[in-house]
Amino acid sequence: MKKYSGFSLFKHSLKHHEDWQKAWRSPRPKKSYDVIIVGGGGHGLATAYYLAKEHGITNIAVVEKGYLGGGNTARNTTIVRSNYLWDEASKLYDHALDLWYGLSQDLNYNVMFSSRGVMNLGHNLQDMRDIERRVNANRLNGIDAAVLNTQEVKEIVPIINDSQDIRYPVLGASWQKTGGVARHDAVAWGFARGADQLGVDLIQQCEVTDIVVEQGAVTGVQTNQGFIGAKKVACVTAGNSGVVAAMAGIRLPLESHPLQALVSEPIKPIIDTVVMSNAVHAYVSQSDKGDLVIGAGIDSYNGYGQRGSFHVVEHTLSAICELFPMFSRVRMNRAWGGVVDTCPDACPIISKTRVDGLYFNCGWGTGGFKATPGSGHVFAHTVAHDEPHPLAKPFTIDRFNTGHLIDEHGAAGVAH
Amino acid sequence: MTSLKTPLHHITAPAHVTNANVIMREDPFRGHLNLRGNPQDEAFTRAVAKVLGVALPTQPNSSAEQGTTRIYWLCPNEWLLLVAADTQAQVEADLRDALAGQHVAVTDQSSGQTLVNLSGPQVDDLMMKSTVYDCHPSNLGIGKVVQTTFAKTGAIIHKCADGSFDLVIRRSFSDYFFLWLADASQEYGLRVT
Amino acid sequence: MSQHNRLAQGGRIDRNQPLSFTWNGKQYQGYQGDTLASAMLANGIKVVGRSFKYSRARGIFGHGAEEANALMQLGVGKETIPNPRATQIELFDGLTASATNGWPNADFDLMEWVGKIGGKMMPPGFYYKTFMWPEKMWMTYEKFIRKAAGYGKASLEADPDTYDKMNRHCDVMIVGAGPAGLAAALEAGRTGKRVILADEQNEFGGSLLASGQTINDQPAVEWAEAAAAELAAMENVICLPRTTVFGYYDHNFLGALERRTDHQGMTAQSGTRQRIHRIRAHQVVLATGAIERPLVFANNDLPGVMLSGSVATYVNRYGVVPGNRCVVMTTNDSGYQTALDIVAAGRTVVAIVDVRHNPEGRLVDAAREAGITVKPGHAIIEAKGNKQVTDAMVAPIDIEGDKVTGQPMSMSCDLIAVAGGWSPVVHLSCHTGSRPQWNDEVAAFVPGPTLQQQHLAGAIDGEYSTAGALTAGAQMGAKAAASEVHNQYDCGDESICPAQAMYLVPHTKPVSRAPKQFVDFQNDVTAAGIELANREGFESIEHVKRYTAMGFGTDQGKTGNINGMAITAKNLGKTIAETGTTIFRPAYTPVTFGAIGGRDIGELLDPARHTAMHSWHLDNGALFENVGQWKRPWYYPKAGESMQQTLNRECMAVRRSVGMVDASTLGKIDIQGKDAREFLNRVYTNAFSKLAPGKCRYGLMLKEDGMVFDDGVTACLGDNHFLMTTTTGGAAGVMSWLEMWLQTEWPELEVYLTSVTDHWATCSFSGPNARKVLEKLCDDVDLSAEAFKFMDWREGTVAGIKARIFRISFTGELAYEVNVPANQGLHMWQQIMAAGEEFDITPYGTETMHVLRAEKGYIIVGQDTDGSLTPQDCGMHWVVGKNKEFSFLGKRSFTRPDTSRDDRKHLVGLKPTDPTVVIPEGSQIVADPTQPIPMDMLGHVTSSYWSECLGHGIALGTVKAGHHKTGDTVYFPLADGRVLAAEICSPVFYDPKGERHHD
Amino acid sequence: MLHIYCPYCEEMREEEEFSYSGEAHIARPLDPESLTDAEWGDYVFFRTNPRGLHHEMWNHAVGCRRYFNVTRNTHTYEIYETYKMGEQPTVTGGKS
Ligand SMILES: Cc1cc2nc3c(=O)[nH]c(=O)nc-3n(C[C@H](O)[C@H](O)[C@H](O)COP(=O)(O)OP(=O)(O)OC[C@H]3O[C@@H](n4cnc5c(N)ncnc54)[C@H](O)[C@@H]3O)c2cc1C
Ligand SMILES: NC(=O)c1ccc[n+]([C@@H]2O[C@H](COP(=O)([O-])OP(=O)(O)OC[C@H]3O[C@@H](n4cnc5c(N)ncnc54)[C@H](O)[C@@H]3O)[C@@H](O)[C@H]2O)c1
Ligand SMILES: Cc1cc2nc3c(=O)[nH]c(=O)nc-3n(C[C@H](O)[C@H](O)[C@H](O)COP(=O)(O)O)c2cc1C
Ligand SMILES: [Zn+2]
Repeated sequence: MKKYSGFSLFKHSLKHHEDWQKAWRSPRPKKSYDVIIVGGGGHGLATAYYLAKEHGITNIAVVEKGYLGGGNTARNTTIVRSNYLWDEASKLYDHALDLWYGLSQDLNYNVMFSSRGVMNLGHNLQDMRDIERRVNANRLNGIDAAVLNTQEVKEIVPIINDSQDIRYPVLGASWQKTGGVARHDAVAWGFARGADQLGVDLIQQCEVTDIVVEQGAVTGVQTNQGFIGAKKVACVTAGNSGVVAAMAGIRLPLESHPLQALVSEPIKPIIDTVVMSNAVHAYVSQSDKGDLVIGAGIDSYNGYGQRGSFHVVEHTLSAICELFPMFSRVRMNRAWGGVVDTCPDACPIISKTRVDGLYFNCGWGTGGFKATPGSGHVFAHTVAHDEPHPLAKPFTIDRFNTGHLIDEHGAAGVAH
Repeated sequence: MTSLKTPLHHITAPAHVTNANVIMREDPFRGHLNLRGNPQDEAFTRAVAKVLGVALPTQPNSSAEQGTTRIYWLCPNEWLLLVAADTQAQVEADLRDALAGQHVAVTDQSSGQTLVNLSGPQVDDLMMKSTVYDCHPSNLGIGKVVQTTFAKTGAIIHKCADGSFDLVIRRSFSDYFFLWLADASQEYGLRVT
Repeated sequence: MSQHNRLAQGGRIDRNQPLSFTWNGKQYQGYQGDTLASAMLANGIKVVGRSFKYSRARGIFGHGAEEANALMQLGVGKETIPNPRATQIELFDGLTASATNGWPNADFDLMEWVGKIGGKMMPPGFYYKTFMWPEKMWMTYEKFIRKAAGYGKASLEADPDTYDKMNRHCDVMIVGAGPAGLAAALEAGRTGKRVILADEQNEFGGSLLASGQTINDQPAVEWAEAAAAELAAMENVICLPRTTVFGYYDHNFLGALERRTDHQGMTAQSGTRQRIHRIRAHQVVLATGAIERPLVFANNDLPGVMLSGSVATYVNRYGVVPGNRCVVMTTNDSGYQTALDIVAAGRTVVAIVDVRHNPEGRLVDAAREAGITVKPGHAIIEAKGNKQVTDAMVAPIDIEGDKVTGQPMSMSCDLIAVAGGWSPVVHLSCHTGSRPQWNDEVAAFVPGPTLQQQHLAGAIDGEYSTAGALTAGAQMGAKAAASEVHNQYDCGDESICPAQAMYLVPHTKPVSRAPKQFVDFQNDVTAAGIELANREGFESIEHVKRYTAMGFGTDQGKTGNINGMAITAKNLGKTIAETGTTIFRPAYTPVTFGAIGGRDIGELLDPARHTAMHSWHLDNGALFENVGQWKRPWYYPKAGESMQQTLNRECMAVRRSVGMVDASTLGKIDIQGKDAREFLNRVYTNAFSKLAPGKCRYGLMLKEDGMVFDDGVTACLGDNHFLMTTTTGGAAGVMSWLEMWLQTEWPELEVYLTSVTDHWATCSFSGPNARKVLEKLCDDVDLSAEAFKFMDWREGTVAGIKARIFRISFTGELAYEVNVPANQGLHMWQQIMAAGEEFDITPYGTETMHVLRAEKGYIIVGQDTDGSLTPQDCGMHWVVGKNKEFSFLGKRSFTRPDTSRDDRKHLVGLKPTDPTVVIPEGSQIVADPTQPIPMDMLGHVTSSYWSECLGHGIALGTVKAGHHKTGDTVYFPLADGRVLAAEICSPVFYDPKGERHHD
Repeated sequence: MLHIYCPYCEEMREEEEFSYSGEAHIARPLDPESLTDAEWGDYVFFRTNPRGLHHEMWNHAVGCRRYFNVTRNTHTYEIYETYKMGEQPTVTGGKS
């Protein structure tokens, strides 16, 4: 595989770009693999990459029912941060944040990770208490975090409505300077190319229709391209996890809901950081192309339709216009939805199951993009060693029986 | 009684509007009683009819009226009784007497909500701005009562015989209600009587 | 400059109403009825913008929603709007517009050279392959990339306009008022059914407005005018011109944006600028027509290359001929009509270049008769020119349209009209998840199966004749209205010669080496770019879209997508049907954020709930705190007081004499029925079996996970009658929680719940003098400590008003809560204030309430708890019934391994070592402040205040195994570097024996 | 934007009037104390979450305040039926 660089671009331009190689092969599935990863989203591809890179397991297939990175990876607002409340969660996400730095170089693929800072606004006294609490916890965990007052918010985001007379005035914010956004597709493609390079078979348009279990152990998967055998099957299917788990007779503590996002038409740079507000429900950043990327709320009902209801978008845009009155004349170009796998404690499940050789990595819900490299990294360890990575230990599925939940709701709301 | 204040007592009505196409009138201090009981139970319906002088409407979204008493169907076992001002305590006591021993509930809501009438040539447009419910006469006929949204709050909406709307709104939302109303009716002209 | 491209007559413009406008700082004239685009073309303006990657000059290409190039910066200052299309801006007097890109300007753009030289280095996805070293530099590269990207600029000031919404309901919703939509509306309208007809253009008629055809022997335009007038006169039909249906949502719900004043000026002079109609329809007729497809050839982006139908529209509808010498390239008969229209306008058609080898029939004959050169089996393989077309390179091609078969010849021209076929406007039909289907017969995607009550009529369904559109419209209109067809239509001879499907026009050079052949103008996506994406393994059409950005623009690929899909299909050796489309999503065309937000901004963002005493609080200088939707007095500062001074004064008033708080916001639920006690036993942790009338009891409510979720006092009003109070913020949640259990699990329980929060106003006054105050106002209740005990309640007359008096205390002092119907709340409040005057009764707000309760160690659910604490964690074992028969909600969760641990986080009191210190709320608690980061945290401070009466700071917090650590010192490392310390103690700081409130 | 028939109000109402209340027909165990932790955890947290036919509870929150059941396709959002509390669905399985 040829290295990407400015120089290679130049060389290829002399040859009219006629000689570029495939970023990844499109192989036919083999009869069997050591590990099959179900789901070619960012997390599944990262899992494959780290399995191959760090655990020497290269006889791997990633089977994806659609196109690589076409699930929630394709449709998220790309916010990356690690300032979660509880030790367990913040350590996991911070591990991921560490990997974001240097990821482009590691993958030789520019994932455009832009550490432009992430701000979570507080609008009432309890918001501010929660922010103080979370920021203090982050700080003592070694995570970059600060509390901002209204003036400091205004300095970083001059266009914000800082009037104190409005219905829910901005009282302050938490601020993680090291957070930011990344180019979601590039993340999937970078991991895909990296995994392919290490020998992983990426099989698209291949839907797993059954998980074959014999005597309590997994033996492979049935797909629309036939049976594929495997010693281990690792499911990273986000919103479809409940459906996939059911194939193995397992129920999960998940509900799949529509979560919508939208973009404006591209405009010249106007907002240089990520602004989030749980209380009035609005999230906004500006992509490198210029569109304002805005996250809406979650639809209350279960839904796999990759679309949600209009009133959710209305609610979000009234909040956006309240926070940024100048955006009122900007126009919505496109809105879409994903299917998020919400977990009762708003934390992921990274776990073995009662079926030998069957693993699940799911429940990232509204906020797993930021974890992509970290999630793949710890999950690869879990799959390779049949033993949770230390950072993943608190996230096993039996916490719902023991009661050891890690409740990120209080502090994170919709945890983008 | 001077000690009484309706939820809307302090609103400042827009200055005299010559061309008011929406008219708001509060019907203050009506007695509002919430009644619960089993409509399949004749003992219940009979007793209630006796006290109120009119049978409970049991059709969904319907109402009944008799003199100053009006009954709104709210759900299969719940009704709102609108009775003349200052009679709610008596009606409540009478109902309790008549229904003694039955599984019922009577709850005074007279201060928790108020009755507002909206009328005028453009009241239909105003309603279209304000509620997701279809208030067209073909859907909300005379006498029909629905509980639905009103802007970001809720309301009980009753279509009156004269084409106007009676709304029951909750006290704590009444300032918001009026803010909305004033705003939404700006292009039509609003008069408060 | 004069309007040198304007025809002397014809078109739907009013030459008696000249309008002036400014483009890039220069003044021009147009007429009433123009779009900005038609006025610009009339004035001969060629370059209207620059492309965003290669900075290529771009001109107006279409005439409506499909326009990809003519993005404007409309207006200036706070009125400015980024990116509207000139083709959809109705001209008004004084309009100002400028180009969104180009430096120093769009006509003369230095960036062009960057594009020309660097363009070769910028194939799709080039940024993924570079800008990686050194790592730190990315943020700098990104800054430049961001600057170069984007089109218009958003204003930096608040929008001066407002927007509103209407909720509409109808039997039949018709989208599009071309022949199909009008015919549908006429049928549906005459049935008396409720009909809405919306079209995004300023007047109804659709393609008829630019047509020279006849309908039932009447000129098409006149027929359209008559139809529109007939519909306008029908009371049951709502006509919405200038209204774009931007989204089709589930269960036949549609969103439509009506532009109410945009045609008059930048802002609305009165009323709202735009309105969203939220439409719920029983039946929907989609009559959205079709968009013309361009052909992909070299340099096809040069200004002067336009859609053929758009050229015809400019000629016929706006009286503008965008050029003098035109070459038409067509794959079907429609190019001939355009050529005829141009000739009729007195301009030259150099040739009709028809990719078909044997075109024949009505229109072909007509063209030949008009003396137009027809070049069958030819194509324009390349346009030449610099900033505008000067020549078309025309070459013979093979019958499949794959190869150039002879020498290209050059035709001098200033206009190239391309007619590549039609793409039905399937967008709306796809919004609810339906996928379009390829129809070979019309070589286009048409709407696929759907679950919606949806009907298709006209060009959207591949029916491209006017009579066909009218007939289909009539059929569908009648069908949607459950009626029979009434009107018949005849449009004369519309026979056509079959079209040839063609997407990418071959060149003498391979795609990778030919001059750029543009597919998507806005994102500079070329055929070579798509080829490269395919070559690199991006095979799914969705990957092609994402790698090349095809269809990502503000036009969402209305003209480019199908060509891109066809090119992909060919590269991969698949059919277009197999390749499929990307997904169409709302919005059909961009929708103003402000319109979607509607009036729900400012004060109307969220209802502010007020108590009956709100006006008093305002009059008395209260500052307010948002608690849920409620506005609660936070504190009542007097002139010159700091917040702390106010709190000290308010707290001491309660501790020393008497103070009053408005507690009306607490949720109140009236519970009646013979099983009310049993019900309470099930939903609360403690027992209510024995609570006698006249008594009150505090209760804790849990979710099934065993965690505290609400608390409050419940009073027994009668044997089968209780009044429950909830937290202010939790009221609605508790109510639906309780209703859920009653209705779904325990319907056998005879219990009725009614929310009475709004009915009762609550004046809660406490302090050693509370009884004296009450005594002044109430003489029908024995208020003595023996007769009216703590946690009792009585009915009595207070200030002449029948009231419920509860002797409960959240302050630790002797306290009464007087509940009266809210109509009398203000009066009661005033009477108590008056009666308390001699005791200096002091109104206090939520902040003082919090201090006072914290001094007593009472929790605030949601502040001291966060959904992760059990009653035991809160040190509230005393409120958990051990022997209740029914396993109350949440109980089973206590015995799970984690919940039953003895070293969970416990809620404790914290007494600062330095008494003058108030530990910041939210501080984290550690045992060893010298530990390096990451530190082991024990818990955090949930509440913390200065206690004026105790003379030191106090705090509550959670501490790991805190209940076993009383007396230990713990530390609080603050952000500013300070480390505070405190001793773990009982959370009850004040009057631990509870003597004061029992008094 | 769902349009839901309330079986108590006996008419179609807009989605904004309702609140969603999760999977239907999950009976609370009669004797929670006798359950294992796993069984209890299953009742509290674990859901079927199907793609396709789903029986679910809704509350006509701004209307009659009644809870009721809906059989809905979570993929197409088609509603097959709504039925009152205590009633059983007539549309089961098969559809997806
Ligand atoms: C609108 C929206 C906004 C969001 N915003 C943010 C944000 O700002 N920050 C953040 O951190 N997170 C955010 N998220 C969440 C984030 O997108 C996800 O948590 C994350 O992308 C999940 O990645 P994944 O790889 O696990 O899942 P996916 O990308 O969904 O990948 C799962 C893959 O599994 C495949 N699959 C499913 N079933 C099968 C089967 N039977 N056989 C084969 N393949 C199958 C799917 O096709 C899919 O490609 C957002 C999500 C949404 C929807
Ligand atoms: N010569 C040809 O080959 C050819 C091809 C296609 C169409 N046509 C002509 O077009 C006509 C077809 O009639 P028709 O009625 O199907 O289409 P039409 O194009 O006449 O009308 C469609 C209308 O729908 C409106 N519209 C589209 N999307 C909308 C939206 N989302 N919201 C609101 N309005 C929207 C458009 O503004 C337009 O006015 C016939 O007269 C036919 O001759 C000719
Ligand atoms: C961060 C981000 C930015 C996006 N920007 C655009 C955009 O500028 N234009 C556009 O058409 N779509 C944009 N999209 C949306 C995609 O077109 C698409 O809707 C989304 O990936 C979901 O896929 P689907 O609509 O094909 O289901 C963006 C998506 C994301 C996640
Ligand atoms: Zn109902």
